[in-house]
Amino acid sequence: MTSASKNGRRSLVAVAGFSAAALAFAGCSAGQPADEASGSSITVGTTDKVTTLDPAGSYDNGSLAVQTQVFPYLLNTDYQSTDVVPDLAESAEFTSPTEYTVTLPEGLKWANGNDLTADDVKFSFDRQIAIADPNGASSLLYNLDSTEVVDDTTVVFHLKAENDQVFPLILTSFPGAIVDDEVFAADALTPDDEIVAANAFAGPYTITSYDFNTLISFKKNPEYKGLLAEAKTDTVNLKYYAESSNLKLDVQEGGIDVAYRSLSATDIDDLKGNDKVNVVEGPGGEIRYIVFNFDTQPYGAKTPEADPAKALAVRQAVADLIDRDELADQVYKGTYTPLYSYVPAGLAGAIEPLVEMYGDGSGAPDADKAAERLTAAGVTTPVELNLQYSNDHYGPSSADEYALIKDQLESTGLFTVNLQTTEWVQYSEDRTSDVYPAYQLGWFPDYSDADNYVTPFFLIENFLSNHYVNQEVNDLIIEQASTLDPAARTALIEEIQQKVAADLSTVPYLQGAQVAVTGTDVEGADQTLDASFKFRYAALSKG
Amino acid sequence: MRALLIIPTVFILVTLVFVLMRSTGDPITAKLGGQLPADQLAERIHAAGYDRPIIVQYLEYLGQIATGNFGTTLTDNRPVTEILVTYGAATLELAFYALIVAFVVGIPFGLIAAYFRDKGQDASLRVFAILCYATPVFFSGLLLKLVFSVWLGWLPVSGRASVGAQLQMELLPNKTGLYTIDAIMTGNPAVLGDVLAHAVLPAIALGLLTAGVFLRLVRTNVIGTLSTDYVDAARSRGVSEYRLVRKHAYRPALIPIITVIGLQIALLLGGAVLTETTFEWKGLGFMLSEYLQARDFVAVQGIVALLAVIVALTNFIVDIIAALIDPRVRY
Amino acid sequence: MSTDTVIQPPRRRLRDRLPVVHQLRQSVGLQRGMLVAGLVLTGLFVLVAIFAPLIAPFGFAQLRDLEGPFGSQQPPSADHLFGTTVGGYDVLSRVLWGAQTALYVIVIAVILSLFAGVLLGLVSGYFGGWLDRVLVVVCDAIYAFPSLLLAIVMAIVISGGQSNLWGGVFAAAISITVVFIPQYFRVIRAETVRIKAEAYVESAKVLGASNGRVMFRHVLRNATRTLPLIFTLNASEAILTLAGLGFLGFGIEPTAAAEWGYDLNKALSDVSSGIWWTALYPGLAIVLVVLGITLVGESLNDLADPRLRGRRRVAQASGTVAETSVVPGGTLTAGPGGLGGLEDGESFDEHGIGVRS
Amino acid sequence: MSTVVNIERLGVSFATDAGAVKAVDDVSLKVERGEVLAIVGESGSGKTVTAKTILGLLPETATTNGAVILSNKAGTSESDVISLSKKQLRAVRGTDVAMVFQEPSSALNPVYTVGWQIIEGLRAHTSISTKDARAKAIEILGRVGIPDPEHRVDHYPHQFSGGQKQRIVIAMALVLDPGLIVADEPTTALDVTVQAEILDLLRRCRDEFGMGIVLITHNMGVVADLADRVAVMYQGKVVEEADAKTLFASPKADYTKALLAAVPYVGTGTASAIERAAKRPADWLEQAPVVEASGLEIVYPGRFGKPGFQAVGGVDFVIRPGEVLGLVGESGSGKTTIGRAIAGLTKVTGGSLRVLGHEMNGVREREFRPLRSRIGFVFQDPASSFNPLLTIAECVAEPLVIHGRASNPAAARKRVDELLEAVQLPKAYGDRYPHELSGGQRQRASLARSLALEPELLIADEPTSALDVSVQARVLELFAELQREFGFASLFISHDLAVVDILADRIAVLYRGSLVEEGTGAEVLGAPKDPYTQRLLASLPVPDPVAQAERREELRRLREAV
Repeated sequence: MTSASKNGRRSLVAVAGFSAAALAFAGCSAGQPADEASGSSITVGTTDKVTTLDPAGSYDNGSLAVQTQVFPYLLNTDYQSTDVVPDLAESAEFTSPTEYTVTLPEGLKWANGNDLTADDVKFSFDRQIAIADPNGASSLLYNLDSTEVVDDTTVVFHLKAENDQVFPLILTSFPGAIVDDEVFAADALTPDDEIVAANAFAGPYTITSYDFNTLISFKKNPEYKGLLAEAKTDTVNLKYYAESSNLKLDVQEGGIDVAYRSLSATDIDDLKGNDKVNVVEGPGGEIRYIVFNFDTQPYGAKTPEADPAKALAVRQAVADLIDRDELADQVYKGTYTPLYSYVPAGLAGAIEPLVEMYGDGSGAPDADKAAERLTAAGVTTPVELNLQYSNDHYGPSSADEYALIKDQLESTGLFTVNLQTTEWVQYSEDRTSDVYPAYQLGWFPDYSDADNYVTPFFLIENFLSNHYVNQEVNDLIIEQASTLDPAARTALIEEIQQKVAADLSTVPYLQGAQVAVTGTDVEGADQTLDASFKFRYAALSKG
Repeated sequence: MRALLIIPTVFILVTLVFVLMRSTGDPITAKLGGQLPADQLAERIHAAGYDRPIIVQYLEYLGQIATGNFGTTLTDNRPVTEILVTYGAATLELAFYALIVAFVVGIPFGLIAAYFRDKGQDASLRVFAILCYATPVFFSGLLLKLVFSVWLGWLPVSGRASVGAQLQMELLPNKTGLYTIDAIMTGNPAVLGDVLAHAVLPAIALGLLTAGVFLRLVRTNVIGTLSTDYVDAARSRGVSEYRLVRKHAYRPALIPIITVIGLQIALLLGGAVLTETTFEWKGLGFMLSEYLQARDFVAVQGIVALLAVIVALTNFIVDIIAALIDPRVRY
Repeated sequence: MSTDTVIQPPRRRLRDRLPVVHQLRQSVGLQRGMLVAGLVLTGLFVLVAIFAPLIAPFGFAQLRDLEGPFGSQQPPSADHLFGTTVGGYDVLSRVLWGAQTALYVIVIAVILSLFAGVLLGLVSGYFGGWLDRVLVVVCDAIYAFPSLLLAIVMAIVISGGQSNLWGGVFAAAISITVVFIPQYFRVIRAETVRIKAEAYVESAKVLGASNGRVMFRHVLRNATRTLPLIFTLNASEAILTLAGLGFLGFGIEPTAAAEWGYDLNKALSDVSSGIWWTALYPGLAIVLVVLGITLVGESLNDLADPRLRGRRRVAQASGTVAETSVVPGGTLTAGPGGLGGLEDGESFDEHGIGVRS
Repeated sequence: MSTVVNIERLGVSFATDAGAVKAVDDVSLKVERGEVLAIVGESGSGKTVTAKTILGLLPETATTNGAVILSNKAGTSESDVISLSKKQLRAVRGTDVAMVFQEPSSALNPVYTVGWQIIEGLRAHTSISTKDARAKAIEILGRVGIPDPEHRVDHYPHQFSGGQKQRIVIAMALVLDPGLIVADEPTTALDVTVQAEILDLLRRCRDEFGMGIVLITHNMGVVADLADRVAVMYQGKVVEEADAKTLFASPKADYTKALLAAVPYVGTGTASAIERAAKRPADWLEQAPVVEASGLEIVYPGRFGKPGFQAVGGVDFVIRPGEVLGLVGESGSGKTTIGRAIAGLTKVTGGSLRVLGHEMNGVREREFRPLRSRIGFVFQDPASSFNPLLTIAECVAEPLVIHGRASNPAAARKRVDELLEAVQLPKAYGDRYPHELSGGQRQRASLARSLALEPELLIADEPTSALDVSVQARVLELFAELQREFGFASLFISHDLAVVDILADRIAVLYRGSLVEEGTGAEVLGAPKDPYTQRLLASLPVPDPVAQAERREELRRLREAV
């Protein structure tokens, strides 16, 4: 019999042996797995994903985060500032209502030694329009007619509409990246590996090793002559994560130096209490709001009991009842802050009309006021409201967020909310075909300016397609886009916000804060967390 | 011959997946649904041709496959063959380590359970097997991470290698994507140690799940063959009980066991989406769930076709091994 | 001359004929222990599922009560025995209501796959020929099919925008069903092929019975003797797949129904911040229920198979002598319920499904 | 001669689902060295349990008392098997006592070579080098008569015939040349011709190697052929023990007398066949035959290109109304295939087969169905010929319901009761389940079912071969009575000439798919012309040691002649 247990023991020994060997290796590896590259090195972790390096083929933040570090932009905003100033360019201004002239300094070089001239600029914009990739951002160049090269260092952009104040901002964002015409293809997307191999970079950093959506290694670019100060760290490694809890554990255990973008509220709340890491916050560009479909919402235009006044009263009652503080604290634990206007705090022209107009006047909910409004308009309560949200596109906490909103509306007895959710792709198709009377939506800015928070939403033909028609607001928006004088433009933007707040096409309620978690020995994160919403590695330093 | 079934199996699967994918939206809406107004979205969808009737798109896709062009993925613009190789390598490595654990734990303990039938050891091993099988892998993975990396700090939390190790492996000209082999090629033992350390927890989590299945399988089948006449005959000739289990009952019991083990291997090679997500092990399983959500038709079809080939090939190999074990099939 | 004395066998009491009770009295020693443990756990699960509305202190989507909101991630306390989740729900209520959802999914998934799988297996096994080969190829193909894709498709097609309880339950159930049908198909087909060669089926054919009559009156009832075992194994896989779908974000929407996999997914980030109770209890619930059901399934499998069944060691040379041995065919082989069992039937093999690993 | 094994007051009982059952009660037996003790009895008599106790091979659920004193090979020491520890028991098995099993095909491990399995026995007891072990294996294979042992030692079990497999099982028992061999129904699974060879081999073991043999069997012919002394067991007790000759000549216990009377003695049946022939009406020969086969061929299709297997190659025979044709042949002779072809269960591929005036070659089920009510079929295995989930009444009522003679089983119950009475089964059995009946009772019910529609033709495929001798005798009597009463024509298929002789008017002998001999019982058994028939007849053992000894000589002469 003993031989039987011997066999049993032999297999137990085998299992123990396997794990012991692994542990032994782990022991010696937990130290320095590899000799450190010369000079300082920082590792950043994120859960974003890159679509492609080629600026003509991407329109998402994951790709922009990498492109900002390695490609030159004609114009840019400095740390902690919102005004657009030349970056690669020497000067840039309207030389005529429809001509925007940009001059480049002499002798600019790509990291691979090729000359960086006006030809590169024209090439970059022409290919954006020529390729018009389904995932690309070519639609932002709606106002660009043609690009003309005057000489090696001067480029003139011929625009369709006059005095377009938005165009300079677009040059700082997605389609504004300048690429090397000797490496990139003119009429097709260039694969990432070719770009890295050709070292076609001219930003603060270049890419030395590229493992798609797993690990990217950046090296300081000595040729960089842009707006930002010289990069403080030689090597920056960017590590990609699938699960936010793994990102949190790595930054907490010191496996990585910086964690930026999409840690869950619980993670951040826990890390705030942990003295091994610093939690750094900055103004966020992301906003969350509820959209009302004017046709199908309660008392909507296309419903049997259509009545604009009652419909407005319903929207106003909802605006009265939403408790933004409770949402921000209980669900998002401070990673989102209450938002009382259409333009997020931190941008020029942002005011807070909803504070005085709805709720108790100081931002808190007011059940009685809502009840008054509804009875005044003759609305029988409780109002039946179908509210739709997406459970996967806007992060994991949407479900808890909307369960709380449903609770807030229903606890006053004024509403019975029928909460629904659908998988994202179907959600996007249904919302534009009038399936949902009221639904959740979010917004990531294309460029950090108030225009990007009104133009897409409140023109007659708009992104929401929720049948909100206000000619006056429509004209104001078009006017502000071409108003040269900043003060006059700001006044226009404030007026637009007042008017839409009265109509309540959407009810904004949360603004996302930018959060970065860094080791205690890392500085510069607070400097780059600004209204530009670009996390620039050049500002980071360690030790 | 089951080998010939590879073609119809793959064909059925790809068609099924093709129709289902096309009927649930398109990649453009998935990526830019929250950014572009409806008309621009419709314009781009029309330009990309996703609004054409499914039959037309299907015939076009078959044309591409026929010419060996598996196409490039729609959401990250990479050739399908490349993603199959890079993520397939990760899944292969995870499956390899998991199978080591599964074989080392599953088979011997199955034999012991069969030997000590209906005694204490048998009952405890059977409950252990059911627990391995019953615990969701992301739950057990989580507990393993908490105990071994967060509290004890012996092992890394997740991922396939630490940043430093990965960088060294990136420099290799002939990088295979199998980190263990790459680590050996770098010649730096610390890198190999790092890669192995990263593999321990996922291997145990996934390995135990499969070990639970192997253990119950071996136990039932060996007990089955233990009560056959030829084992009784051997017993009547004085062969020891232990040798009866290990030799006389084990080999004939292997025939039914091999077929199920083959299937388990195929499923492991198909990628374990839950384990891969829990441990940051970007393999076929994880990427399939990502591409599915992004409605990347081309990528999903490529992965499913590969899965089908893997399952069919494994069945084929299992037939050969069964023939090796069972002389009746061979002659 | 050993004449055939007329012996009146005891009419089998009804109590004996109930499937599980009969096995329970038959089992012995450790197998009885496992069967009892399994039955206790499964019984508990079913009871909790049925009486969830009464037992659970709060509704599954209740965020506040008279004294105000529960607050998120509160540790276990007097009024919240299992604490509260990140969304502010009461964990204990979610676990109890979750049992109800799990039971719905099991019942629907198994019923949908049971009929289709058994019928296909019966017809394919009985008639054989090209129909049989085609169905076998399709079944093998299904193994490689990502049931995750089906979960997404079903989540959209069925709920069609609504995410109520039934939409979610059916979506999960159907995506599990597709993988279960081949399992039922394979086992019933093997049983049909085996039974088709039995003498009583051939005698029915000789008598001129129609194919339909032979299939349903003779073959089907005998082929479905192994179903309780498959039913239990599929029930446990249904729960594990539901948890898998929940983990990947395709579970049922929290305000529509409580679902363990979904809660577990939400609780992952909690655990790494030291909040253990939100993950521990749903996880434990899944493990205990699957353990219970599988124990019952495994014990049923052992008891149905005489080779695996242990018997009470008889007291020293006791027992009535010759009376029963007159029945030729000997005392060793016969026993109530006939020889039956799985001796030669295909031993039920295990296949994991994609979403479970 | 010293005693090899001495069983004193042995008692064995088992735990079954229906409580404790005593299989062996107070049995005492002795076997001398070089002597064959046959233990004979019907199933359930406890003979196999007694044998297994000698090797301690009883399952855990068994408890034993009394003593089994086994002396070792050299006769130097003795040990009581029952009280041995597992380790000591192992040492005894193979060296002092070895066992030969009934089913040769399942007693050999399919996945190991025969050589390896023999060496296993050696390695379990002696530390012998593989080279010597292999040589010993080859030598022992040669001794048991396996041709070309050097190569065959590396072959696998499925590459041997039934007879050869049994020789290998015996070789495995002999390899350590034990003092005692326990042979449990060694020849039951074999064909008659092969059985004779195996009995010769066992005789050599006794004579050349001086071993004691305990022979377990229910076949009195085998006992007469090989046994020195006989012990008859019934319901767990030894009712009589005596040397072979006196037991057969003058049995004392009633049970033994009844057993010997029930054993069919080949040749005794021809008288009744002649008397039946006499009563035939004059124009009987001209009546249209019920079944007429001319050049009948049946080929089973091979799979994926493997050639088909020809089961029946060109057979001609005729069955006239009311006549019983006995179809005799060994396994693989095609007899069952012909039976199934007549019943429409197997496709006819060549020649012609007319059943009740209907051509079966290219038959379509729809046309043939109405004819089915005029054909009855009785299957071989009583255990599986009834649907376990239906009661006997429902099964017997099946033909009546199918052919519309009754709307449902309940309506047919009156007719069913009559049928049960006809086959001497009490009406009350109708409410029982098949597993609650004995083998014999089930076979009677099967007869009742086949006669429900008063068929003109009844096909019986080895109806009694799975039954005990005494039960078989009564079922055959019943069959004859029913045949006289209903007057159906019948094809009686069997491998046992003695059984066929009792019932058949004419006998047809099949060998590998072709008809080698046909004629009345007297012609075929009295003066067989074909050599195969002669060998078949000669190798069939008769329950009379004296007569059996002469027949053995005659068989040896035949073997030299061929």
